[in-house]
Amino acid sequence: MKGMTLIVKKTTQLIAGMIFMYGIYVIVHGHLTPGGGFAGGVIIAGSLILVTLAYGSDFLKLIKEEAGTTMIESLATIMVILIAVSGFVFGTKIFFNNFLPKGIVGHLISAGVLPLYNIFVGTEVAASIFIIFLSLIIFKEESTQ
Amino acid sequence: MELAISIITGLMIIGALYAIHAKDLLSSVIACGIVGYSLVICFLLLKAPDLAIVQIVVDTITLIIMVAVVLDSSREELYSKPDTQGFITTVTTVLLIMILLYFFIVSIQSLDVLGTSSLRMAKHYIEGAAQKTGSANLVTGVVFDFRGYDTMGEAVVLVTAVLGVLTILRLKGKK
Amino acid sequence: MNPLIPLFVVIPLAGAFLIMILGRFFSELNKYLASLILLILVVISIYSLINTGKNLSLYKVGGWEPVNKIPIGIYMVMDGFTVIVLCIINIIGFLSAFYSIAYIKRYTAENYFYALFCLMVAGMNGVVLSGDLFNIFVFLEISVISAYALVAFGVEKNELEASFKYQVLGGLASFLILFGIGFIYWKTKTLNIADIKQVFSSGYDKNFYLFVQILILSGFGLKAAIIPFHAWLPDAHSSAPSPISAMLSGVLIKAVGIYVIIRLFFNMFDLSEGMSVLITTLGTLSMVIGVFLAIGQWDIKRLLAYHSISQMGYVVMSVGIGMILLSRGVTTKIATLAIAGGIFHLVNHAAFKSLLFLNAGAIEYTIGTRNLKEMGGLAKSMPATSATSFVASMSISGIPPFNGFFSKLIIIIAAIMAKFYLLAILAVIVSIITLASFLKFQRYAFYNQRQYPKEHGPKEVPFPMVFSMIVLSIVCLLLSLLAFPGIREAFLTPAIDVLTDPLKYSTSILGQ
Amino acid sequence: MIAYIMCFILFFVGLYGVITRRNLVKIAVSLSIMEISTFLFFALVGYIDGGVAPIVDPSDPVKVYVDPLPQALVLTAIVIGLATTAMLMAVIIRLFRKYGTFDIREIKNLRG
Repeated sequence: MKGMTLIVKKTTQLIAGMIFMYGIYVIVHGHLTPGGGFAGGVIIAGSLILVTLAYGSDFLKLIKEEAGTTMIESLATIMVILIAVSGFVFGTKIFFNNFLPKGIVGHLISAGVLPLYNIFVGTEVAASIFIIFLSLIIFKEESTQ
Repeated sequence: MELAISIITGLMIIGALYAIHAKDLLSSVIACGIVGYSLVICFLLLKAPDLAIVQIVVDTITLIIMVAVVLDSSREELYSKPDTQGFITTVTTVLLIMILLYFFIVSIQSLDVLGTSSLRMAKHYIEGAAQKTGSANLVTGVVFDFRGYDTMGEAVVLVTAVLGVLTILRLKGKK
Repeated sequence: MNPLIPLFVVIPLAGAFLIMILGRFFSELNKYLASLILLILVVISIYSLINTGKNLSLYKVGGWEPVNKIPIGIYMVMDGFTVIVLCIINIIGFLSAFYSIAYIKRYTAENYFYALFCLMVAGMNGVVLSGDLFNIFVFLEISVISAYALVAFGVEKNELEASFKYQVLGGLASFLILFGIGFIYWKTKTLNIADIKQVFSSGYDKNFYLFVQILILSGFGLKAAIIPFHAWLPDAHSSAPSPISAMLSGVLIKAVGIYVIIRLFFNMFDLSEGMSVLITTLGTLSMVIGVFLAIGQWDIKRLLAYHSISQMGYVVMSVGIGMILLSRGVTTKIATLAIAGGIFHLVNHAAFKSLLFLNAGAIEYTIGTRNLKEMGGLAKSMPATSATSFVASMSISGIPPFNGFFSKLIIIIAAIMAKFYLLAILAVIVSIITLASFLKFQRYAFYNQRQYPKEHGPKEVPFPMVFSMIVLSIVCLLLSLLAFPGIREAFLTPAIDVLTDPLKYSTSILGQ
Repeated sequence: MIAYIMCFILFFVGLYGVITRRNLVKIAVSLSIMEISTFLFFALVGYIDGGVAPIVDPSDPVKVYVDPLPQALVLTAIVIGLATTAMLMAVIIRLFRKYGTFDIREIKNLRG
């Protein structure tokens, strides 16, 4: 897949980073403002997709590696399960227990494990969606060869 | 409120009908995307900002994937000359839908009208939720704490879909 | 709070991700890891089968205690019926995974296969254990999405087409179910099955109730491939790799279809005679039409797939008879017998139908075709496959002393005692046609004479495949013991008690 | 009630598309329309007149909030819908490469 024109590339350079930062903001403030792991994760994936579309996949030199691509999101999901199980082990022996101290409502560091869930779910969602998109592109390139 | 929602839904129905009948697949896909974007307005009117954010980004991604697939293959809608089998299918479907719609209208008469919902399970999510979960955003509180198990399932669904897409898009199945 | 319950979901999920991560570095590890994980699950499920008995154990995820007797968290419930289905899922899952060690070598990307396999098992365990409507939906999606991918695992024309059909009909079913859940939430404002029963017991509108029941029945009926909704089943089950066909046919349509229908219609809705008659009719139709569609098939796996529809028809019909009797409020004893027959047949069908699919896979593995006309004389060269498939064929057609005979006998006796003579006669006729169909299978596959080229002659399949088939055939023989008094009371009766007593489930959950 | 009825009509428009269309992409589009109507239905069920979005402001308590539970359910369902759509599109592009057409009448290796 070829990239787009210079104007598009320059604009993308300016915008993509900001979109990425906004995604992180949405994830981190998930327990205070609307949004959260899912919304933020999809926004991050969107910024990555934007870069890919603007610069084209030739730029990225994509090669399909058999099992490598699912590494990050497997790790992130296993972290979610680990937090769930850690509630099981450290907390009151209950699966999915919110065992950390709750803090003060409205502060950034509050709500126990919720921000951690948000972060890991966000990572997982971003990785998953980007992989779905990439695998479609890679398939297109491989099958046209 | 109800009127506004109804008007937007009516527009969505028109968009959906266009999406189903369009001659060009690209316009069909984009019409479907527009229906999705109208849903965002409905969510905002219904006081669901979380849903609005998620829907607007997810709809964009879906649109990108669909457009990528359509542009990659063929944009032409199939040429279909009116045949009896298709006509019979259409008529039966429309009749079935009429019957179901009537049945639906009859069956919802006893339920709460829009805006007068009383709470049972969710009452305890709202009362003292900030103390129970420590989260100011009640939806996040519900999603990750009261129903965290569902959310884990949902994350797993996404991983499953990724694995499925990677599986389906292998070039060679057998060695 | 029974700490074992979440393990059924957590172990296979963690296993799937471990396979994805470790499989990258150790390419040989994944297959044994998958079998090991499922073996652990088998041990836990048999342990819980022995321990549960008549108790109903509960797990409140997140530790959210009910407020004013209204549950606010998600509940996981384990009772007599659940453990039986859990045992089926995990035992068949283990044997299929072990069988795959040899079978799936011919495909690429084994990592994905085993990871998706574990996810499918996790999804089914989650559906079976869940006590919450929306949670059932989420885990159902996990299991069916992995099933869509596994059906298309060969990525050839047939596989993709079958997967597409399955996805469209499955998607339709999912939205019907979701709409049904929305309706129930609209009325009751709760999602817990026991609590919904509680709310409905204080009165409801009849039209609304009927509409919801029809939405739920058509949604889960599509997943279970009951007859007007069966279009995807023969394609999907015949195109998938054989261990997956065994899982789909032996377990998936039961765990996400029949089990949920039985659970919701007995424990969440009030039984009504109209709905029971509808369910019985659908079951009878599946039973009869399925077997007639199966007669003309020459592709082994398609033939088996149509027989799946027919045999599930037996289960639904028998449970439906029980529902009719219970809704009339008389003769509870016969109702108990009919439901027992249905559940017993469900267990038996899981055993013999997965065995048959594994046999079909072994034949395909050896001679590379599924067409009955192109095979023959395999009895000499493949003794283990031949013997085990004989056991399975006799079981499915209801020949004593194999397990299928006893369950069909119970179903027929129950139908006669309930004065549904027509249904009893139909059951007998369908059983005879099944026998004829499987005699055809036996004769063409194993006993006809046929010359194969010398150097590519058929040989017995590798050890993991033989092991799985032999274990399943022993299970087929052992399951007939369930019909006898003493053993029946220990395993089947608790399952039936949960279903027949309309208020027991909800009161014992809300009481804890 | 009219909003619910419109929402249900949207659902049926999707159902009509799934049953009558012969184009694979049109079927996928119809399924996603059904999905959208389901989400709208859940959001309607959770709405309360005069309620505010379910975000607690510690400085200004005691208000009527709309029901957060259906919103949480839709949040889950949206992502599940994305997953199913992605799978469906993957199969569709694969089928197109095999057959060279989107016509479901020509994709019938399996009788059935």
